[in-house]
Amino acid sequence: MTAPIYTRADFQTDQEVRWCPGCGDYTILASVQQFLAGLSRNREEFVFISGIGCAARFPYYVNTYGMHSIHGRAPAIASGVAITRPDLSVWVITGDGDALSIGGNHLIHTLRRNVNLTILLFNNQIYGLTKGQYSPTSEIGKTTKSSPFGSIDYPFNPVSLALGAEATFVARTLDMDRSHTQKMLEAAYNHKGSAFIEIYQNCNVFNDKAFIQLTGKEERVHNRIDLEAGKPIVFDDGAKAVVMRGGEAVVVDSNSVDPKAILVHDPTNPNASVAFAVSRLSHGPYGPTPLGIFRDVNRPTYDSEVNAQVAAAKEKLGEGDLAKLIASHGTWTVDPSGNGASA
Amino acid sequence: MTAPIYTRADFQTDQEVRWCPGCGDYTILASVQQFLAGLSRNREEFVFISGIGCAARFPYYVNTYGMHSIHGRAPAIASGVAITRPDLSVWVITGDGDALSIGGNHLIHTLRRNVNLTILLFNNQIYGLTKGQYSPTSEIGKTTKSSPFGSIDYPFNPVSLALGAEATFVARTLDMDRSHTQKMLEAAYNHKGSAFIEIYQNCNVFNDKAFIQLTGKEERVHNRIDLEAGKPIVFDDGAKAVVMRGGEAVVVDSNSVDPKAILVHDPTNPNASVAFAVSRLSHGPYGPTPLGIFRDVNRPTYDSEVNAQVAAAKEKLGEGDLAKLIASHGTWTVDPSGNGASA
Amino acid sequence: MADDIATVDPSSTTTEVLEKVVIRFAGDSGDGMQVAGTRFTDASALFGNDLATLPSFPAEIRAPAGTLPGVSSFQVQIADFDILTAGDEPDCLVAMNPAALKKHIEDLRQGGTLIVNTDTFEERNLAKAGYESNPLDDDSLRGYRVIKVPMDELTKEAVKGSGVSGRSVLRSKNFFALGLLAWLFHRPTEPTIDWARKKFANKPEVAEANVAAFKAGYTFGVATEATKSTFEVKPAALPAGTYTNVNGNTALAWGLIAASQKSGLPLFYGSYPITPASDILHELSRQKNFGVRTFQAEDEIAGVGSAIGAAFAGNLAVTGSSGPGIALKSEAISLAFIAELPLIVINVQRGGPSTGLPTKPEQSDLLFSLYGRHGESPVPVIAAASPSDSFEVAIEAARIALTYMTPVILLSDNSIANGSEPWLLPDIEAIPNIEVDFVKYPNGPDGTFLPYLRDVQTFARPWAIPGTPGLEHRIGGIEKDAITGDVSYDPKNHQLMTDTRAWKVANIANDIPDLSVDGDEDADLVVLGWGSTFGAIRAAARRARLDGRKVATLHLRYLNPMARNLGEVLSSYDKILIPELNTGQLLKLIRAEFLLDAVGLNKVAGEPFKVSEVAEKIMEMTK
Amino acid sequence: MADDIATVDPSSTTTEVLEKVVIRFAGDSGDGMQVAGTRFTDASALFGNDLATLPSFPAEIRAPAGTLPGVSSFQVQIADFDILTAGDEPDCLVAMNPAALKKHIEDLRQGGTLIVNTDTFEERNLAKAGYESNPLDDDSLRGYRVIKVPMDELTKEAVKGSGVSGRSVLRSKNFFALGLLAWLFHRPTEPTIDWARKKFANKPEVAEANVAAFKAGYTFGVATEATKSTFEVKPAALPAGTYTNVNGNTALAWGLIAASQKSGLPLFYGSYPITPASDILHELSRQKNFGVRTFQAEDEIAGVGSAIGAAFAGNLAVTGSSGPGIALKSEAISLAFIAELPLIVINVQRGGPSTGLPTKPEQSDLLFSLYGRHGESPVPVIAAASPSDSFEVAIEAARIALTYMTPVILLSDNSIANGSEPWLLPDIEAIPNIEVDFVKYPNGPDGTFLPYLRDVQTFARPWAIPGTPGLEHRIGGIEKDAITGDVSYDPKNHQLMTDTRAWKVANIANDIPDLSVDGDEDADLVVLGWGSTFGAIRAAARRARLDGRKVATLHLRYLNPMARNLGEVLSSYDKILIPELNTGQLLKLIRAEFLLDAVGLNKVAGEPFKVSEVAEKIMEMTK
Ligand SMILES: Cc1ncc(C[n+]2csc(CCOP(=O)(O)OP(=O)(O)O)c2C)c(N)n1
Ligand SMILES: Cc1ncc(C[n+]2csc(CCOP(=O)(O)OP(=O)(O)O)c2C)c(N)n1
Ligand code: SF4
Ligand code: SF4
Ligand SMILES: [Mg+2]
Ligand SMILES: [Mg+2]
Repeated sequence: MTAPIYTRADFQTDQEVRWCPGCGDYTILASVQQFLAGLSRNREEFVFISGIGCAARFPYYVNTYGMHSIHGRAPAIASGVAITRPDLSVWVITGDGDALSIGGNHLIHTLRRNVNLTILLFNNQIYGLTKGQYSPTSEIGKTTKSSPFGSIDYPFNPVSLALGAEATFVARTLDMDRSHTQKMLEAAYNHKGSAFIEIYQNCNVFNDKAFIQLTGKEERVHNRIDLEAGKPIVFDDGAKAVVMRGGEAVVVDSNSVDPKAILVHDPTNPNASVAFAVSRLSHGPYGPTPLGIFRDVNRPTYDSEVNAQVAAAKEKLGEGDLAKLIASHGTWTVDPSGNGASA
Repeated sequence: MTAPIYTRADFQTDQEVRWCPGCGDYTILASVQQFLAGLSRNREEFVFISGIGCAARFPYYVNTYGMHSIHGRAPAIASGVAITRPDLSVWVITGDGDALSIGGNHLIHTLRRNVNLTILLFNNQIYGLTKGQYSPTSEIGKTTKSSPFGSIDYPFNPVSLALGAEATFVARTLDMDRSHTQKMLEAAYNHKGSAFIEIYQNCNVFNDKAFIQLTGKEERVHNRIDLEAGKPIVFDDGAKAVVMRGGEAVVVDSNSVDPKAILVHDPTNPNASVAFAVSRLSHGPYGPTPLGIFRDVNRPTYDSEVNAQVAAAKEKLGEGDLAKLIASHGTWTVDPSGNGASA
Repeated sequence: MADDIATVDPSSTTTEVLEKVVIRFAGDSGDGMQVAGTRFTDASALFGNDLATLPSFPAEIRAPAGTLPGVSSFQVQIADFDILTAGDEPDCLVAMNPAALKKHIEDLRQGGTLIVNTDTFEERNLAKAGYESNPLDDDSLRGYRVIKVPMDELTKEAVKGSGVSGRSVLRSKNFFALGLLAWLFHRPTEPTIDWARKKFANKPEVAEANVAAFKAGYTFGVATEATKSTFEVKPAALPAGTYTNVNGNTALAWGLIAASQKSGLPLFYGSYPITPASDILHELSRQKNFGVRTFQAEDEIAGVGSAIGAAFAGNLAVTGSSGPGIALKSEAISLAFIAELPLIVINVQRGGPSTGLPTKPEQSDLLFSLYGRHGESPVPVIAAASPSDSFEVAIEAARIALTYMTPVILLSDNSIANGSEPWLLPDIEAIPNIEVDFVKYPNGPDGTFLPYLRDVQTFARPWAIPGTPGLEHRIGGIEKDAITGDVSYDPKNHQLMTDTRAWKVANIANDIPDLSVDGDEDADLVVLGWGSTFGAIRAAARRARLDGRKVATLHLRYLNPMARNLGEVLSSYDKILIPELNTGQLLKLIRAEFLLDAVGLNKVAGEPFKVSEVAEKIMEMTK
Repeated sequence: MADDIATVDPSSTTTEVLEKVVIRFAGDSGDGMQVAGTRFTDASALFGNDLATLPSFPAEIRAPAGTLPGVSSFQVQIADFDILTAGDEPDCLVAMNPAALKKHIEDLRQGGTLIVNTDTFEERNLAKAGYESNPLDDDSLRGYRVIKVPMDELTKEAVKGSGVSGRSVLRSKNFFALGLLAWLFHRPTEPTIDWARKKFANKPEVAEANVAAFKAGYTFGVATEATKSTFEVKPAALPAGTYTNVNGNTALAWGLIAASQKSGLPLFYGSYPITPASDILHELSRQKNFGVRTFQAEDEIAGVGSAIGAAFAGNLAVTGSSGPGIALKSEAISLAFIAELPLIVINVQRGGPSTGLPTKPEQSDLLFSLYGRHGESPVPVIAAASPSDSFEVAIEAARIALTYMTPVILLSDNSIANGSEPWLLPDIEAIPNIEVDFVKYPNGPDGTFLPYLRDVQTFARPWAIPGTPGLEHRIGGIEKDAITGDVSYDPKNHQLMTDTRAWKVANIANDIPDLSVDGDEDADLVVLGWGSTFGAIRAAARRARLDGRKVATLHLRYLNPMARNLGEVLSSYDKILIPELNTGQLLKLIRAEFLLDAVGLNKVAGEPFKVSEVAEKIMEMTK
């Protein structure tokens, strides 16, 4: 069988896409469809599982298997798919409310278990679908419908949280930057185990321009820190650099330091400390903010370990024999005469 | 009014303590009671909220206000107490299953919000109450009732997780070491906001000697890394030291490094990166393991911010007037004649 | 007449006086139909009509402009008598684009008035709506009085000079429509103009654009004599007093605040956003000067959990959600029940199961409210009958929770939550206080505190809050000894406690009013309802009576326990009809309890009953 | 006679032959009473008695030795005929310490045999148990046949030389007691000795200590002629075949494996530990060579969530828990229901509400199973009647789930889960296959796949699993179009889908057997039961019949839908009695459905019915 040749259209469905005009979700959808098409992998081998939220409508628009499930539970549902069907490519589509608020627990457990699936978190720093309440990534002081006097909830840094939860692959990208998004998708796809990508996504209706520091023509050069494996971390057209100082990552003027002192990015570092330090460079997209792959390390995946135990048990004990199993706790026999019994 | 003078007995109840003989919970109970007695703070101002588990029976034995609630939800319930009653001292008692498995989400959200309460996580790396299944802190390969072929779940490092969740106070202590426990309790008590203490607790029935590296007469000198604010991190009778290297904390022979290179512990560092790096020195109590306060920084507490908004609103708008409120969306009047109406 | 709008020239246009009229605004989500509807409603309210509204939003997300799923609508019935519903079918439909027309034209009554914005009927929009030919050109609108208006054009013209430009210009077209309707239905114009000026006080150019469009719409009516006759609906003969127009979520929030004031307890609301309950959170979070503390939790479990903590700590504790979220709270409600803590759990019902129809009303959570917990936990349940009733029901829920130390489930639904009606403002002073006595002193021998030593009247256990010296005690979810409150696994004690809890709740029946029948006491048929079907049932019974039928109606506010005289009252009728927006849930309860062969009228279509649907069934049963 | 145990000297001790006897072992948690009970049971099973067991653990944690909460007990009834319960009151009680005596003595029937370990009756233990004076010395045990044995002493003596020393020595005293009982009840000794040697194969000194203690106990009986007469219960006349002694959780787990084999689908079990359901997880996690994949999830929601994912992916997907955990699964079950995915949800019921009585049986989750979800979601519900019945019920749950593409709730309870009975091993070959056809090809026009195009017989929607080319499709929790499966907010479609789902489930009634009455068809009274009350009801009816009463019994395995002929059968009796371990839940359903004035016998005490309790009620109603 030759590998199928797809175009983006093959991954579109007949459903009308129902996001607000201008929503960043459109761009992400296009990036994902294009990426999938480029894989030349049979369409039926993909499964997209989402929770609830604007982002979570995503599976309706991708012509693969999919489930638009319930709020926050997509990682758990996807785990059931991934564990039992290692032949499939399993994707979770979620929002900042879906993944980090109600679904926070499933997220961190899926990451620590390293179940073989990819999680795309569309972070628009707001609850879109329920029409604009602050989310666990909204900034302090944000006034929304449910925080008319300003939010007082200190936000998560999703990358730090994922690293603290023992994630093996953690990346961040931007809706608007389709080529960067596709690079992240590719790395995630090639990663064995749980891959977590935070995608900054503009909600032009309830939280417009939240990412302007990274998308604005003026601003982006100054603020976008591109992490590239094996390369020193510099940005702002080379004017700024990141160095490690006393265990912290700090931004300095490039010409104020020895070029060798500049931190060379290594996502494969088994120790997550540096990745964590790099994640602390920003707490939200309000200044210099790293994009790219923070961490990409290998650890046995949950599904392969489960299935290895099954295989080992079969190997050792042979295929289960039910008649033997039910007799395994000791039996006795009543003979046909009716009331004798022997051990 | 003079401060009350208490002894430990004042914090004991008439309930028979129902843990297995030899359980580490007894020691923790004694430490907490003794600590509370020493505070000379009115007994009625303490509230202990627990979930479900062996550890969670704790409130029955402490003569203060208390609730033995449901599995995993204690941080949420305690938040309701702490937010509405800043006059109280609120404590959460939880286990590794209660806090990190079913209750993981409430834990991380309570920490990021910095609600003013103290969480004592009794980590025995096992589900005690349900008679011995592996927990989210059990080591890989552990055989238990639910993992007869060995656990394949990569465990959390509770300290790393808490740091990734933006905790402002994170510490670790050991059931057996009552004086260390009390030091941690004191620091947590004095911390404004959420204080998280992981307490290694021996379950002698289902997971005996899990902490032997830290408690065994032979082993403990080599493995116990005491973190003390302002002091270089050395252990093993001074033979070993911790240094930061390329953003990672590593253990070295003390005499192999310049004493000035040894990491001086600073829990008040606003940047959590170093604390995180230190937390990565161990992943479970299987070798050199830091005990003490990893992080202790100030951030506005959730309850004070909520109450400040209430106070500010009252200040600005005066005490709410209900008659005005219900008329605030525009009214019209029907006059007594019955069918006239005027705006 | 406000400002400089020309008055209707009485000579050229006749005026029909109507008792009631139903108007539906329909357009794209971006067309401002909810605003138009609300403005029309408020103007009518101020004018003195009785009225009821039924907004309907697109399902979830702003669908692309011009599509069917993107249509948003708002229906209002105005009348010169006290009406009970927003009406079955519109007499007048405003369709701002082809999709709105397509979606709603079927509902317009034959001969009704249709106002269309012709400018949007071009190929792309027609295609998006699924029209193969332009319905304005073919014969399909025969049978309606069609008023074709190039609203885009006229609005653009009107707002010239207001300072608004570009894409924003067309934002005012809802005001154009509103102006035209003001003319058509003889509405006062000041309230709308005033509102626009106030609302957009710091965007004066927007205010002026809206006012200009509004006037243009009005003038368009006058100038073109758009119809042969205009319509007038006189003010209703309502009881004297001051009124406001209120929706259910707002009334519920205000009722909670009232309960807080009347009980002297600070209000705590722990919740997680969900349609259609979120607006309660929004409203309460604004009322901080009433001492209200709102907590947007990480999920529904934390929402109810925080409320349980707040209850333990001595607050008026409330949590709220809709079906999916209530399901998640189930375990914790069970804790509140066994711990006997006062707690209000609001369920604004929507279409189920699962995510179901999130923006549609349904009454399918009744049995779920009664039985949706493991173990024997008969939590009291009460339901609001209408938007304004929500205010009273909230206070009543608080009274029961606080008096009996129990969680109470309060049921509303999407049509109550977002629907509105005139509300005769209550005299705040006259609302009775809710007595709450925190225990202050030991109640047991030797200065001990017995947390389960019950009140002899209410069977409530004492409420001792942290901070009270000498009453330190522990509660929890394991069964407790009936006297000491210590953990108890004793079989007899469990039986006793199970019975006691059930009895405590059943006993609330002695503290709620007997039911009284509305309508014909000597009827053969009684129609029994609960919740938002109230209006449709009463209106249907009225209609049947006009037709000479005898029919009685009964409405339940209390679903658990039910009024003491319910069985007796029901037994006195030959036939019992129970209309519900579910498959027959109250029906099951009534049949099981009284062994009466009641029949159901059931609808699960994400829509309220039409009056005609209930009336027809009544006719059938009273033949 | 195994090894070297002296045989009973027939001359000195008489043997009473009994039809049945009830024995209860009681001691401290550390005394090994569960092991003793299980060994006694297994020996009796191998001997050929019919039997039933009822273990009872201390509530939660190992309480300090010697206290009342620390008492653990195990009751077994053995008989020479087919019995149905573990018996109401013991004929023989073994009390290893004062606390055990205190807790259980009330239950011992007058004249019954009491075996006490006198060595533990010293001051400290007496005080812990709350005895003011030593009951062995005062008059309080009059009325029982008391056998006083210094078991600690004798055990120590016996195990000398076994290699076991120190504190471990006394661990063997349960074997001493067991030996004494083997003598007293003429049990075969080999099975116990063999078991000990096998079990402790790699701790031979422990094995030998246990064997030595066992023999010592036996010899003690022989030597001291501890009682005037010993007892014999002959083998029961059971149907021919091979038997094992099985508890409910194990049988349930094996039934799931059987269903997996019979359907050809791999078994997936997603669960979170909780008493008394955890043992299902434990058992399944051991059976990996059957292709079973178990997933210990982070909580119950993830447990059911993972199972839903596994169902979507084509597995036989199962989740299990007890009340508090089932409550948490409610929202997700609702998703499985609307998405129409096959899923088994096991609820091993325990005492509620909230944490309640975690180690006690109760049937209070029936209405919760039927109505414990928001929206209209009538999930099928079936219940096991006994430990061995759990095997069949598990297969049946799978059959319904897979055939009808629906979640199914399977109810068990703590007494079934941990109780055991002899089970005639089924012929595996004879168990029918469960047909599962994954769709392979498009079923719609133009090669499209219509995920809701239903089977005309079962009304099940097609199951197309990921990996199947051409059938890519999306499902979810929002209402779906009846044909295309696209999201639909259409009112008529929602009505249709609500009705269709209800009808699909109701239609299962055509695929389950009619009920047949047990007992007197011409009786006036029928006793209707479900779940674990099966044995007590049948036994009570038997007892009543011995007393000359006519009584019929009916047992429901299917709670939703119920057997088609249920109404008819029930109507043919004058009186209907429904005994339940709740406040009357099936009772409500029957009354609502059939308007029959059934009455309940209800008990919520964390204990199964005594046969006498049900029999008494039957007597009263058949007077
Ligand atoms: C159990 C449950 N709780 C609450 C909701 C309501 N709800 C739906 S989506 C959502 C949050 C959406 O935010 P996010 O995940 O950030 O997605 P976005 O809409 O911003 O893409 C909420 C609260 C629900 N559907 N189910
Ligand atoms: C909702 C719910 N799920 C599961 C349980 C069962 N359960 C009780 S405690 C526990 C885990 C206890 O482990 P941990 O928190 O580590 O406490 P420990 O007993 O070890 O102190 C579980 C699974 C429960 N009571 N409620
Ligand atoms: S509300 Fe925001 S996130 Fe949702 S579709 Fe609209 S723009 Fe996108
Ligand atoms: S089971 Fe373990 S944790 Fe629980 S009381 Fe016993 S020793 Fe302690
Ligand atoms: Mg969002
Ligand atoms: Mg534990």
